[in-house]
Amino acid sequence: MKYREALRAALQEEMERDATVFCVGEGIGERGGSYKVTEGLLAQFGPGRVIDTPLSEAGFVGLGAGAAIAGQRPVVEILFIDFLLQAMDQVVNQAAKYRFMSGGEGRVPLVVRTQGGTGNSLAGQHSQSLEALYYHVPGLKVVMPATPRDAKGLLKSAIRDDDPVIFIEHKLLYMTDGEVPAEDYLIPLGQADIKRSGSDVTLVAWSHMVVKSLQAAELLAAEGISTEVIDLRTLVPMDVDCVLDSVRRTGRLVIAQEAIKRGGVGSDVAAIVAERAFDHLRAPIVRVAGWNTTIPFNLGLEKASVPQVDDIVAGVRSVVQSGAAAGT
Amino acid sequence: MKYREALRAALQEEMERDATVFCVGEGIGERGGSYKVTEGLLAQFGPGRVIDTPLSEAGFVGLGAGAAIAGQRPVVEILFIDFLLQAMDQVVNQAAKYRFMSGGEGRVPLVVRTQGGTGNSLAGQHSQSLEALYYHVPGLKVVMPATPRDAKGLLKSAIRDDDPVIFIEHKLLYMTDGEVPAEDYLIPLGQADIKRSGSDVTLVAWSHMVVKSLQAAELLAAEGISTEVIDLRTLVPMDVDCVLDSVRRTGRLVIAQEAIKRGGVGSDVAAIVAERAFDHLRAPIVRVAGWNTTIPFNLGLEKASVPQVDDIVAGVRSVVQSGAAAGT
Amino acid sequence: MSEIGADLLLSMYEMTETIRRFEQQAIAQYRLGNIRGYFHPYLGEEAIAVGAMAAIEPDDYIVSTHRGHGHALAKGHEPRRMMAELFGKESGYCRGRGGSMHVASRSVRNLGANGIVGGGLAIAAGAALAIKQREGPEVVVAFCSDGSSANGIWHESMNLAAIWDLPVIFVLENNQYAVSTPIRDSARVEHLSQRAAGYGMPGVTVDGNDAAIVYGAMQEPLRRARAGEGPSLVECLTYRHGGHHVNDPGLYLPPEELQRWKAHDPLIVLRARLARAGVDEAAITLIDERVERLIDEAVEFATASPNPSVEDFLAEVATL
Amino acid sequence: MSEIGADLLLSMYEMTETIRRFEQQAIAQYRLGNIRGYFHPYLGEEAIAVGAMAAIEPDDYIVSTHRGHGHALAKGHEPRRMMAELFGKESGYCRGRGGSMHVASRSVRNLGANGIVGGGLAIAAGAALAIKQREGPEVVVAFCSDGSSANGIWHESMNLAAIWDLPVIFVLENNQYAVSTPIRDSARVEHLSQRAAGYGMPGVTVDGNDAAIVYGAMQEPLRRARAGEGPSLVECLTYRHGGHHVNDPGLYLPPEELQRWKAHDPLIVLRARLARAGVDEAAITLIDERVERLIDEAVEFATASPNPSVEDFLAEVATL
Ligand SMILES: Cc1ncc(C[n+]2csc(CCOP(=O)(O)OP(=O)(O)O)c2C)c(N)n1
Ligand SMILES: Cc1ncc(C[n+]2csc(CCOP(=O)(O)OP(=O)(O)O)c2C)c(N)n1
Ligand SMILES: [Mg+2]
Ligand SMILES: [Mg+2]
Repeated sequence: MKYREALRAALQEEMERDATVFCVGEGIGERGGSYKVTEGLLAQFGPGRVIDTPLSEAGFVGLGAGAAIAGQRPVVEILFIDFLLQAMDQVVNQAAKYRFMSGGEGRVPLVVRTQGGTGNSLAGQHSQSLEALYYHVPGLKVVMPATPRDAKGLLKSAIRDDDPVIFIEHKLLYMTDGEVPAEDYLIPLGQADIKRSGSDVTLVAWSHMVVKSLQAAELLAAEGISTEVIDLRTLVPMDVDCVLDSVRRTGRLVIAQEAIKRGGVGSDVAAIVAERAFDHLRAPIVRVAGWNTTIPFNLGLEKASVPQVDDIVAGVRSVVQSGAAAGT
Repeated sequence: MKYREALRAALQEEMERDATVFCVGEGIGERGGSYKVTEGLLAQFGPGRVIDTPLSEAGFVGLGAGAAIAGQRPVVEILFIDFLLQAMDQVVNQAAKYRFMSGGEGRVPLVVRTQGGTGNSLAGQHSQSLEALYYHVPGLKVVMPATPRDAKGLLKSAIRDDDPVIFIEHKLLYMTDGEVPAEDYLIPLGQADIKRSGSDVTLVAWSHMVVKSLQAAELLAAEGISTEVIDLRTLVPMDVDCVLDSVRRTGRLVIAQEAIKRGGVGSDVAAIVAERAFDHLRAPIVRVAGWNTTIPFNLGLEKASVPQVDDIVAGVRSVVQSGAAAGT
Repeated sequence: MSEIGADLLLSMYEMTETIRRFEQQAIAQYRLGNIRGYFHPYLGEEAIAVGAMAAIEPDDYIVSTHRGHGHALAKGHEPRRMMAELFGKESGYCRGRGGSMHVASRSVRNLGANGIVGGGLAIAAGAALAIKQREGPEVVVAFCSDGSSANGIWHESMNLAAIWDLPVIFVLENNQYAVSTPIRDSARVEHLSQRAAGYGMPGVTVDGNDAAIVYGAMQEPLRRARAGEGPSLVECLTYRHGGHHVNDPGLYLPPEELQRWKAHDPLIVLRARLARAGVDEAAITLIDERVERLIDEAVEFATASPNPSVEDFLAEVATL
Repeated sequence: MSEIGADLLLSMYEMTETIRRFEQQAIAQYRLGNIRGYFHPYLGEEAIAVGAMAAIEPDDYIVSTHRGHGHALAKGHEPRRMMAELFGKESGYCRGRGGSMHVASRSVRNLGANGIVGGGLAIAAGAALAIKQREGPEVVVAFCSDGSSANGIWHESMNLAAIWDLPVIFVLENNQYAVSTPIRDSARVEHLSQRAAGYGMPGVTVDGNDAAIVYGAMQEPLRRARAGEGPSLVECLTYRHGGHHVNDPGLYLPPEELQRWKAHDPLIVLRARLARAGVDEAAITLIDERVERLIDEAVEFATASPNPSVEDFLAEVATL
């Protein structure tokens, strides 16, 4: 099943199960959304639950929050995570804080589905990886699935969660294929997944970088380097124990992230490990991450601006070498 | 001179020097702004250069960007950094990217002055420390002065800079006093300042945390711990060398930050050091930071939600102890 | 307005007096240092909350503003737990975590005050959408301010409500200033209600200091909303009795303007209506005394209530 | 419109034909894989850019939209460097870093296309403020779309321009759809120009497929703006000749509607005007041939130009 079909199946199942679940966004009805995730839902659930909106990102994200507070379970689609910046006040000041500021009484079971990342020459305002912005905001959960199976199971959990969830897809993943269980299943928020076991080095990634990291691990294996690839899957809550356990075994950590390095989530992973598994570290922690630049339009420059498989391979190699020198 | 007077002096001098500099924001004219930074400027420069706005944060930040592109040097005041979220799209998608996306031809000499932080029981939407959000965005510079002297010298540099600068003050600093040189001076963006020298441990802070860190260092000195306090002053560009040099000398790093720990700028400082000065580290890197919570209204809870001097002291003590155990 | 009977006038009077006294006593507590942070008094604007709330049902929702004590009280919040919240106490509506700008309660269907001007508008539209999806009979009353009308979220929320025929009534409290900035410097239109036409919804401008007029102005919007005909904008003209918040002396308010509006105080207007309806002074005095006791008791309750426990807070936070 | 002479009609025709052929050729290059990313053709809407730009001076500024090739060409961008930008080449206006949605150039005072719908509106107001502060004679023409009118930034920008009498003219290109969503589902008002009244500025709705009418509609707004009397809104009705972008077949456009508008093609309208003005076919053929060469040469230039150097890019980035 394709990633986008898995997302669609999650929406469909949850909408069938729970009449309070509905979808709202630009062109998600008849047109089925820009990435065709919501295709067919209008026909099945009607215009009262699959709602096309004007270009009012702040308005309909806030509307989602209001509907959620009033008992519904909205799934708001924002075409590009870049546009979610227009709704930043609604996300951060309203949805994220409502539960706490109401003394715990109010709940905001809102899901904002959106997508980010490079890959299609869409230039600076349609290619950003902005998860770090939401990661820093108390009250939000942040989910970034890399496979069809995870996408389905996590979206269902996100919809059932009583807190606002920023659910970030990647434009290069929609057409990827993967096994999805036939039976009904959930993947709980907050569980990382070891996508490949290894013993020499821990490689942490999420979203599309998991795909590249697995390719890198394959190449590294050919060189005799055994790489453990951890897919965080949810950034908030983060499965810190999974990462710490792995680093305690391997003694080395590389983080692969598409977002720019400065202030990215990878820095947090590095900081957590430098704080809590310091004594197990045998090498510097390396972040393989995007350059400090607006994403360029030209395809060659775009590719150069974010990590490719080779960059990850080089990053892992560097810690294995330096670790060998320093540690053993 | 008080911090707010130093800011005012910077604005006044730059407006006198350069007719393209102007101020725009809510109630900055007759009323002199909520924190009285712009007091008197209307009388001196008139309503054409000291402009009161309606509550249109996105609109007048974007307007500032447009005026900057067209050759002016606007200083936009946003009452609370919390409200700047309404203008996030204008800051991130417009102002920050314009230079790059125009192939380098367009420049956006825009300063957004705003303030953040806890301390006055203003609750969740008026107390945030959000520098990490801007820190992660290519194309922006981020400045957070802790003293009147730095505030003046850095604001003048920010105004003369050709790129957009997010200039973040702290509500508890406006009334603080400090020496300010009589003569005209600039402090370049990108230079940290060692506010106190020390040899046992490096303590990195910025904005109001510098005040608390210096108090902590004083207490620690009484215990025989020599703490070097580095005030980053500008987060972007960051004076990484200053931090690395210090850590190479002390072997220990603590970061004190008011913002919540998860995804804060402190994580980046930790990650940079874990990557580039790993071999000099004698102890885990500790981040003393805000709890993962919306800022509460109640004063006791508010205080508990962000690091106090004691927390910094405890953080430093922990690395000195653990470093002693592990390293020597 | 002839259809408004003495009973309704009396109950509106009682609520107006309740808000008035609550604000006055809370300000006194602020001066004593028992209340901190931002406090935007509703003094002088009570007729809007009172008139609007008299017109709606308990199951209807409201969203409130940064100047929200009056909305909350009129919607049915207990003064004691309101006061406790302003004190930052555990017994407050938000357990001391929200304070003046964030008072909310499911029990009375107040979706919340807001520290962001205009911050509740899209939430109101969303709650109205929820009602529509559930085919409920309720409406949402979205209180908002003249200042909010310059903000993008005002525009987007009005428009979304209009295109989807959502059961929401935008009650715009035009007190003619945003802090010190007069609305005439922020909008080049005589009445903000004229903007309603741009969204294809009805808009009216009424005297917001007369609770009976506000009550009357709500009737057609309520009928429309409940009939599925969509939103309306009701602009209520009013004036603050002082500065923007309790620490603002409000010296920029022209003294004659302020005096003119003080002479048209919601309490004065209601008392005149009561007199015309033949209600005697004794009934009013009885109410005044009851309200006085209620608010005094609220202050006592707030004073006696404990602060939230720091340990509990940190334990909660650790699990977030 | 009788005052429009044959010369102006001919130059407007030449620019319309230039845009038309540029888009057609660029789409052909897209199909060949030489252009990538989002490409929103201006086909069918050329009369707006052409008419508006004919009315202004070279020193006036514009801001453009995601559908911005027509604005850029009409404002004076060279087709060759435009085409090179679409190809992502170093010789393009943005050195291949911006692409279709970000074309900008100081040389012709185009403040830029935008990938964010409505993203240029506040920038336009800001440039107009700069002009006002410098007491310059220029104006800013802010092109925007029907979809943008639902966005908060549209509201805030219109209002700020209005209250400060900024020299800006909002030219709203109402092509009646935002991708597949008809404007009637996004706004409950007959003409979007009616919203201008809410800001206290004049608003008109005109035929946006007739360059002469657009040209005429700009005159009073320009006079006002240059006289310091403030902004205006000019809504131009038009229609796309196809899908939203080159990969959208646009099947949701009702065929009769599309046919009706295609029959009212800006080129057809201008040719009819030229015929009425007595201009003979030969003059038009001459123009067509010149334009054909110009655009062919643009494609050649773009094709021959080198890609940006990755090393240079990484070196630049490292210093940012
Ligand atoms: C988006 C936003 N901008 C600015 C502020 C700061 N602020 C709080 S109240 C206020 C004035 C509001 O005036 P108005 O909206 O008319 O409401 P009023 O205080 O008159 O009831 C301002 C500027 C805010 N809270 N939110
Ligand atoms: C703020 C924002 N929301 C959504 C989009 C995605 N998007 C790009 S063009 C478009 C439709 C725009 O329609 P309209 O504004 O009428 O302009 P047109 O394409 O018809 O010229 C959408 C939804 C965007 N670019 N920016
Ligand atoms: Mg007001
Ligand atoms: Mg359109």
